[in-house]
Amino acid sequence: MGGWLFDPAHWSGTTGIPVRLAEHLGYTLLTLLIAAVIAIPLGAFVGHTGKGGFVIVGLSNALRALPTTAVLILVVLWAGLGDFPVYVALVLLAIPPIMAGTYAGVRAVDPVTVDAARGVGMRESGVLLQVEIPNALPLIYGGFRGAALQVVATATIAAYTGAGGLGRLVFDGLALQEFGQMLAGAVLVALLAVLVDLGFAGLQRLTVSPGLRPVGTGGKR
Amino acid sequence: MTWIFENWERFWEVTEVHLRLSVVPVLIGFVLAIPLGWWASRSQTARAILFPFANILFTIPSIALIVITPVLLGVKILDEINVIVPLAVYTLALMIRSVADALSAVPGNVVAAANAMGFRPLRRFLTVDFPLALPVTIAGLRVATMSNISMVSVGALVGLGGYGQLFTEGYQTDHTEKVLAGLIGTVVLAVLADGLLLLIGRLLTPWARAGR
Amino acid sequence: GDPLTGDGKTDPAPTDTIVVGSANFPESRLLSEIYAEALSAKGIKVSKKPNIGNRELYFKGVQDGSIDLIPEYTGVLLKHVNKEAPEVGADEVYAALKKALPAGLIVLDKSSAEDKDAVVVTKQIAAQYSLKSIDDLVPYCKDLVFGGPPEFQNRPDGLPGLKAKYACEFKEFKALDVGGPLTVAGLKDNTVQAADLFTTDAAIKANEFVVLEDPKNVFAAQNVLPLINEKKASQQVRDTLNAISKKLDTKTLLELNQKLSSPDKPEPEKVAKEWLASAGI
Amino acid sequence: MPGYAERVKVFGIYIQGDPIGVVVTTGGIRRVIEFRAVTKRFEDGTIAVDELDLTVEAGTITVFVGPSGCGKTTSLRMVNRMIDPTSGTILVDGKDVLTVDPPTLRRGIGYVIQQAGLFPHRTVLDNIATVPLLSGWDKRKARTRAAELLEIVGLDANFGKRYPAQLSGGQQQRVGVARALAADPPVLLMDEPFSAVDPVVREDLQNELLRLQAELDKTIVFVTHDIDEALKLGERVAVFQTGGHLAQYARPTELLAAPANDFVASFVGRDRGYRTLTFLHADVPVHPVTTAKLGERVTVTDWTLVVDETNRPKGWLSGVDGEVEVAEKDLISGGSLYDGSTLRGALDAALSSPSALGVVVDDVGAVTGVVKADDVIQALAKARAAGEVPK
Amino acid sequence: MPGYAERVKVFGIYIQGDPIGVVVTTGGIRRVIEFRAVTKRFEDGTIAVDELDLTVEAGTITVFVGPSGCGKTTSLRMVNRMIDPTSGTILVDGKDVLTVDPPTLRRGIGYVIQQAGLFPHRTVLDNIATVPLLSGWDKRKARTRAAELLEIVGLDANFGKRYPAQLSGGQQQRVGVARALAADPPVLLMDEPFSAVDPVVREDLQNELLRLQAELDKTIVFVTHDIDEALKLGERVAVFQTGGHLAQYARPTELLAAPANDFVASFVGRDRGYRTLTFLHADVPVHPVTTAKLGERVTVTDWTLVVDETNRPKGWLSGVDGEVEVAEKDLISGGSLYDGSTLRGALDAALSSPSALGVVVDDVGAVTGVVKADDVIQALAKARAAGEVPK
Ligand SMILES: Nc1ncnc2c1ncn2[C@@H]1O[C@H](COP(=O)(O)OP(=O)(O)OP(=O)(O)O)[C@@H](O)[C@H]1O
Ligand SMILES: Nc1ncnc2c1ncn2[C@@H]1O[C@H](COP(=O)(O)OP(=O)(O)OP(=O)(O)O)[C@@H](O)[C@H]1O
Ligand SMILES: [Mg+2]
Ligand SMILES: [Mg+2]
Repeated sequence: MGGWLFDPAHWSGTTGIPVRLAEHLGYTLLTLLIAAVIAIPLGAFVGHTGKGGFVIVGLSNALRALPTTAVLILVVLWAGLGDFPVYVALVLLAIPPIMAGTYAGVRAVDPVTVDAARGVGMRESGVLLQVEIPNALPLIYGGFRGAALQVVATATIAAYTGAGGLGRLVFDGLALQEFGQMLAGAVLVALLAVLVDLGFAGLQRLTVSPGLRPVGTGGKR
Repeated sequence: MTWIFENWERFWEVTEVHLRLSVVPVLIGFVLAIPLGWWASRSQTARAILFPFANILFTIPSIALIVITPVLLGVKILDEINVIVPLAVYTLALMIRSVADALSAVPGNVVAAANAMGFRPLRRFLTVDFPLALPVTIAGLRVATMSNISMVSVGALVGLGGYGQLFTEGYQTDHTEKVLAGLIGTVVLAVLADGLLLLIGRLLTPWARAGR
Repeated sequence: GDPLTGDGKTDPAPTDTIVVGSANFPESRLLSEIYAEALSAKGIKVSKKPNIGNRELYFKGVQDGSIDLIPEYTGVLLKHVNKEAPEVGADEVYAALKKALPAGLIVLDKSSAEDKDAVVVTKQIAAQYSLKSIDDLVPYCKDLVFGGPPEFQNRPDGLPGLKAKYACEFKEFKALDVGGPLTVAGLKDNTVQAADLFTTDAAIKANEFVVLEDPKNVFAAQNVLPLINEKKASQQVRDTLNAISKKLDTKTLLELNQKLSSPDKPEPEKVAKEWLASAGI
Repeated sequence: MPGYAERVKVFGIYIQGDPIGVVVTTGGIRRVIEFRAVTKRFEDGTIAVDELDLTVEAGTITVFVGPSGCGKTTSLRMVNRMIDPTSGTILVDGKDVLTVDPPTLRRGIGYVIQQAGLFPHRTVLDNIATVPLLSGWDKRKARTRAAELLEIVGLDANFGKRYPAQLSGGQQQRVGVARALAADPPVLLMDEPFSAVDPVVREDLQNELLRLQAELDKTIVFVTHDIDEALKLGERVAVFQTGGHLAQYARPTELLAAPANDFVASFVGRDRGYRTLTFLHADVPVHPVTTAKLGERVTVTDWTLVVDETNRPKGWLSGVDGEVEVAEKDLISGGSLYDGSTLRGALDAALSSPSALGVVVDDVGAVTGVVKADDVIQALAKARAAGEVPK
Repeated sequence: MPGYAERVKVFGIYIQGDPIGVVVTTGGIRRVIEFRAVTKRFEDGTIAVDELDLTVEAGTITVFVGPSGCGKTTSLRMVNRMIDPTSGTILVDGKDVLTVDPPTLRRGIGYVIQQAGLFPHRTVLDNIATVPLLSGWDKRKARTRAAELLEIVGLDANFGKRYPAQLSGGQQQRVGVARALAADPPVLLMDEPFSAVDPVVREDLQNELLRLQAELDKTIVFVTHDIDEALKLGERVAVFQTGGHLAQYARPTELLAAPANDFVASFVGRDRGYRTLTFLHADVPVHPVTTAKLGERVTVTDWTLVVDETNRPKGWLSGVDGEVEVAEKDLISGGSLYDGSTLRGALDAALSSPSALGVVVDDVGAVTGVVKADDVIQALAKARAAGEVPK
C-alpha cells in the first residue's frame, strides 16, 4: 500500500491524489451545507415547539435505513448521470444526524433558561435564536460532526457513478484488484475524515460559548 | 411493487439473507461493545484510546472495508463472514460510545447508594448500572441497527448483500422497479426492526414511563 | 464432497449440489441461469450464487470451492490466468486456456457465441471522423476521451494493447463501468467519445452505436464456455453443458440480451427457461 | 470604576437609566398591581388560582406564601403574562395586562426565578444587559449599566467576565436580581429566588434585598414557601391555601397576632408570640451594670460584666466571695448582645445571658448597660395597650 | 396485613429480622463509632477532615452540622468506607473498619442520601428489599419485611408497586429511610436526607425520624447544614468549621448556652436564649382564669377566657363595663396554647396572648389555667440556679 500511496506519479496530474482529495472535500462540504440548511431549521423548529418530535425521530430513523447506494442508483436511473444523484444520496445521509442533534439540543436546553428568556421579554424568535440555539450548539455540532464523518466515508460512492473523489482510488483498485490503491483510498478517506472532524472541532471551539464548556470541579460551585 | 409479488420467491430469498446479515453483526458488535463501553465509562485512558479508534473505524468506507476483509481474514471469498465482520466492526464502533455514554449517565447518587448498600462491582453492574443504562443504550442500538440494515447492501460488491443484489441488477438492466423493491424491502425491514427494538426497550424498562 | 465417495474418483455422486455463480452483469447472470436451469432439469441439485462482482473475485471463489460453475469467456479468462498469453484466434485461445488453467479447474466445450470487448462510438462520431475500424481512429485518439471499466487502463487487452498495437493514446480515460449503463450513458451524453462495450450488448443496437473493427486483434477471441470445478464435472453435467454450448451462437446471445433489456424487464431465469425449451435442451 | 457605587452610597436613592415599558412609577402610594376575581384553571382541570382578589401596593414588598402547589407561582406568572388567567382581570397601574403584547409587557417587569435561570452561554455582564439590549439601548450604555448593577448587588467587577457556571449559587442569585433590575422596571416579580442557596447565604441575600428595596423603592411581589422569609421581607403577606385560595392578606404583625383561620395559624407556626416582638421597637429601660477590666483586682459580690479596654463585653463573673483578680479563665461566656433594635433582641439577650441580664451595646460595640426580661414583658404590655400590637 | 404495624404499637420496640453484618447492638451505652485522629486529604491537596476525634454513642442521634464544604459528608462516608481516611482510625464497636471488606461492612450500615438515591428501575418494594436480598434472605421473606417497613415509615401498602418517579419528594425520602432500615442495621448514616423537601414535609419527616429512633434505638449519624434541624434532632451535635476542623461537640443546650468560639456562636445564630427554653421542662405555676361560655350573660371586669361546651378555648373578652352577652363577634382571637411541655411553649403562649396570659390546656384541649411570662423568666432563673442550663 505504502508503495502506491507514496509513488510520486500518483500525486500529480488531473487524476492525482491532490485532485481527488479536493474533489472529495468538495462533495463533503457542499453536502453538509445543503443538509444543514435543511435539517437545522427543521430540527430547531420542532425542538422549539415540542410538537412533532415523534415524527422527527421516526423520520431520521427511516432515513438512516435508506441504503445510500440504492438512492444513488434510483436517482441515476431517474435523472441521469452527474453530480446531482451523488448530492441527493449524500444529503439524505447527512440529514438524520444533523436533524436529530439539533432537535435533541434544543429540547435539552434547561426549561428554566427558556422560561427566563420569555420572562425577560424575548419574542419566540429571540428565544429560539438567542437562547435555545446557542445553548444547543454543542449537541448540534455533535450531530453535524457525526454527519461529516459519515459523508466523508460515504462520498466514496460518488465514484460508483463515474464521478471523482477518493472513491475513484477505491473503485479502481477494486476493479484492478490493486489492493495497494484501494487501501490508499481507504486510508486517505479516513485521514480526510479526521482532518475534517478536527476542522469542525476548531470551529466548535470558536463558536460555542465558553460558558457551555464542562467546567472542572474548580469552576463550579 | 408488482415486481415483489411476481418474484416473491427471489424477494424472500434476498430478504432472508439481508436479515441474517444485519442481525448477526448487530448482536456481535453489541455484545463486544458492552465490556469496552463499560471500560470507557470508567477510565479516561480507555476513552482516549477507544473513542478515536472507533471514530477512525467508522470513517473507513464500507466499500473498502467489505472488499478488504476477505483478504485480511483469508476465508472463502463468498463466506458471509466477509460481510458480518466489517458490519460488526461498524456496530462496535457506534455502540462503544453509546454504551459508555449510557453508563456515564447513570445518576451518581444511585450508584453511590448501591455502593453504600454493599453491592459488589459485578452485581452492581448487572442489576443497577446496566439496567439504568438501557434506555440510552437501546436508542444507540436502534441507530446502529438502522445503519447496519442500510449498509448490508454494500455486500453486493462481493456477491453477498441481500437487497444489494437487487440494486446491482436493477441498475444494470435499467430496471427501476427492482431497485425500488430492494429499497422498500430495506425500509420495511428497518421499520420493523426499529419497532421491535422500541418494544423490547419498553418491556425492559417499565420504570421509564412511570410518573410524569 | 460426499464422504461416501472418499476414494478420490473424479466422477462425483449425483447427489452433490452444484453451486452456479455469475459475474455482476446481465449476460453472465443469464448464462448462469441457463446452465443452472438445464442442470436442474436433469435432476441435478443446483444452488445459485448470482452477481459475484468481477472475475478477480469470482475466480477466487471457484478456486476455494465457494462456487463450482460459472459462465466464462475464453480470451479474458486466458489473460486472467496468464497475463502474457499472446494467442488471439478462437481455437488457439481455447487450446492455450485448457493448458493454462490451474489444477482442479477445467473448461468444457466452447460455444460459437462470442461476446468480446470492442471500441464503440456513436453514430455521430463515426460520421464526423468517418470511422469504421480502430485504424481510422488513430489520428484522433489524442483529442478524444475514452470510457471503460477501471481495469481497462491496465489490462493487456485494454489501453496498453491499443497503444502497443495501434499507437493510439487517448486524451483522457474515464473510469466507468463494465459495459454497463454508465458507459452507455457516457457515450450518449458525449462525456466520452469512444468506449469499451461488449459486442452482444443490446444497447449497441438500441442506440445505433457503431462497433469499430479490430484488425490488429487487440481483443482476443471471447467464446462463451463453462468454467467448472473438475470434481463436479460428472459425465451428465458435461453432456448437459456441452449441449448448451453447441446451440449457443452470437446471434442467439444478442437476441437473449435484447429480450432481457426489453421494457417489461423479464427475469433472467424466465428468459433462460424459455430459451432452453425452444432449443430443446 | 469608582463612580457608581460611591454615588449610591452618597446620594442614597440614585439610579441611572430610563424607565421603560408600560408601567412607570411616579412615587407616592398608588395601586400598582390588582388581581380582580382572577381564576386559573389548567387544561387538566386543576384549579391553581381561585377567584383571587388582591391589591399589591406600589413601592412595597408583598410576599405570596403557602404550601407547595397552592398557586403562588401561577398567580405571579399571570402578572407578566407567562400564564393567562381563565377569568378575571389583572391590572398593572390600572391597565389590563391582557391588552399589552406579552414581550413588551415583560420588558417592563423584572422577573427573578428560582435558581436564577441565567443564560449559561452568556457572560454575567451580558446576562445583566439582556433586557436593556432587547429594549434597544445601545451596547455601550447597556454594558455600563450592567457594570453598575453588578456593584449594586454586591459583586466585584471582575465577575462580569465570568460565565454563570463559574459562580456559586448565591452569586448566581445576585446576578439574577441584577438582570431583573437592569432596565429599571418599576415592578419586580421574584419566584422563590433564594430557595436554592444555603441558609447563611440566604440571610445575606434577604438583607441585600431589603437594602435594595429601601434604595430603589420598587413594587416587588415575592414568592416563597418559607414563612420566616415571608415575615421578614413582606410589608404585606398573602397566605395561600391549597386549592388556589387566598386565606389571609395582611401585615406580618397581624398575621402573627390574629391568624384568619386554623390553616393560617398552623402555617404561621409556633413562636408566634415571640416573633411578634420582632416588629416592636424597643422602649425598655437600660439599667446600669457593674463592670470590671481584665487583670483588675475587684471584690465581686454580684454578677459583674468583664469588659476590655474599649469597653466591649468579654464575659461574666458570677458572685464570688472576697477579692479576686479578673482572669480570662474565670469568665462565663455571655449571651447574645442587644443593639437597641427590636424587643425580640432585648428579650433574647436577657434570656441567653447567664446572669439573666441582657448586655446592651452601642454602634461600636461598647457596653451601655443591661436589660431585664421583665422589662421586655412590660414593654410588650405597654405596646399592646397602646394598640401597637394588632388584636 | 394487620400484623406488623400493630405489633410495633403494642410492644414498642420490636423489630423482626436477623441482625446482620459486623456490628451488633447489645443495648446499654456503648461507644459505637469512634473517630481517632482521622484526617482525610484528597489527591488535589484539599484537607476535608482534619484530625477528627469524636465518639458517637450507641443508640443516639448524633448530628454533624456546619457550612458547605466543611467535611461533614467526608466524615460520614469514612464510616462505611465509601471513602478511606488518609490517616487515623475509625472503629465501629471497637473494630477498625479498614479490616472489614467494604461490601460486607456496608450491608451492616444503613445509608440514606440526599434526594433518597432510590433505584429508579425498581419498584418501591424492591428498593426496600435490596439489602436483605443482597445478604441472602429468601425473596418471600425480604418482601414481607419490605412491606412491614413501608408501614413503619408511614406509607400505604399500595405504594409498594409504584416506581420512585411516581412518588413525591417526601415519599421518596421515607422509602429511602425504609430501605436503609431493611436489614435492621444497628448503625444508620444519613446525609442531608431531608434537604430536598419543602419545610412542611421536612418537619413531618423530622418528627417521624424521632419517633422511629425512639422505637428502634439505632445509632444514627445525621448530616445537615441546617442548625435548627441539628438542634431538633441531635442528642449531640458536632459543629464543623471550614477546613475540616471540629469546632464543638456538645449537647444542643450546651451549644446554645456556651458556644465554644465566635464561629459556633454565629453559626448557632440569634435567638439562642429563647431556643434554650426548648430544652427546659416546665415548672411554671398555673394560675386560675375566669372563663365564660358563649351565650352566657356575664359581667366582665378583667380579661375573660371564653370556652365552648367541652371547656376548649375560643377566644378572649377584654374588660368591658357592665353585663354583656358573650357573642362570637366580640371575641379577640387568642395566642398559641401551652400543653405543659417546654418553657418555650409557656413563654410563647404568654407572649402571643392578647391578655398576656398564656392558656394552658390538657391532653384533650380543655383549659386548665393560665401562665404568665414573668413566671417563665423565674423558672428559667431557677433552672439556671439548679445548673440545668449549662454555662
Ligand atoms: N401547566 C400546568 N398544567 C396543569 N397543572 C398545573 C400546571 N402548572 C401548575 N399546575 C398545578 O397548579 C397548582 C398550582 O401550581 P403552582 O406552581 O402555582 O404552585 P406553587 O404554589 O407555586 O407551588 P410550589 O411551592 O411547589 O412552587 C398545582 O397543583 C400544580 O400542580
Ligand atoms: N473527591 C474529592 N476530591 C477533592 N476534594 C473533595 C472531594 N470530595 C470533597 N472534596 C472537598 O472536600 C471538602 C469537604 O467536602 P464535603 O463533601 O465533606 O463537605 P460537606 O461538609 O459535606 O459540604 P456540603 O454541605 O456542601 O455537602 C470540600 O472542600 C470539597 O470540595
Ligand atoms: Mg412555585
Ligand atoms: Mg455534604
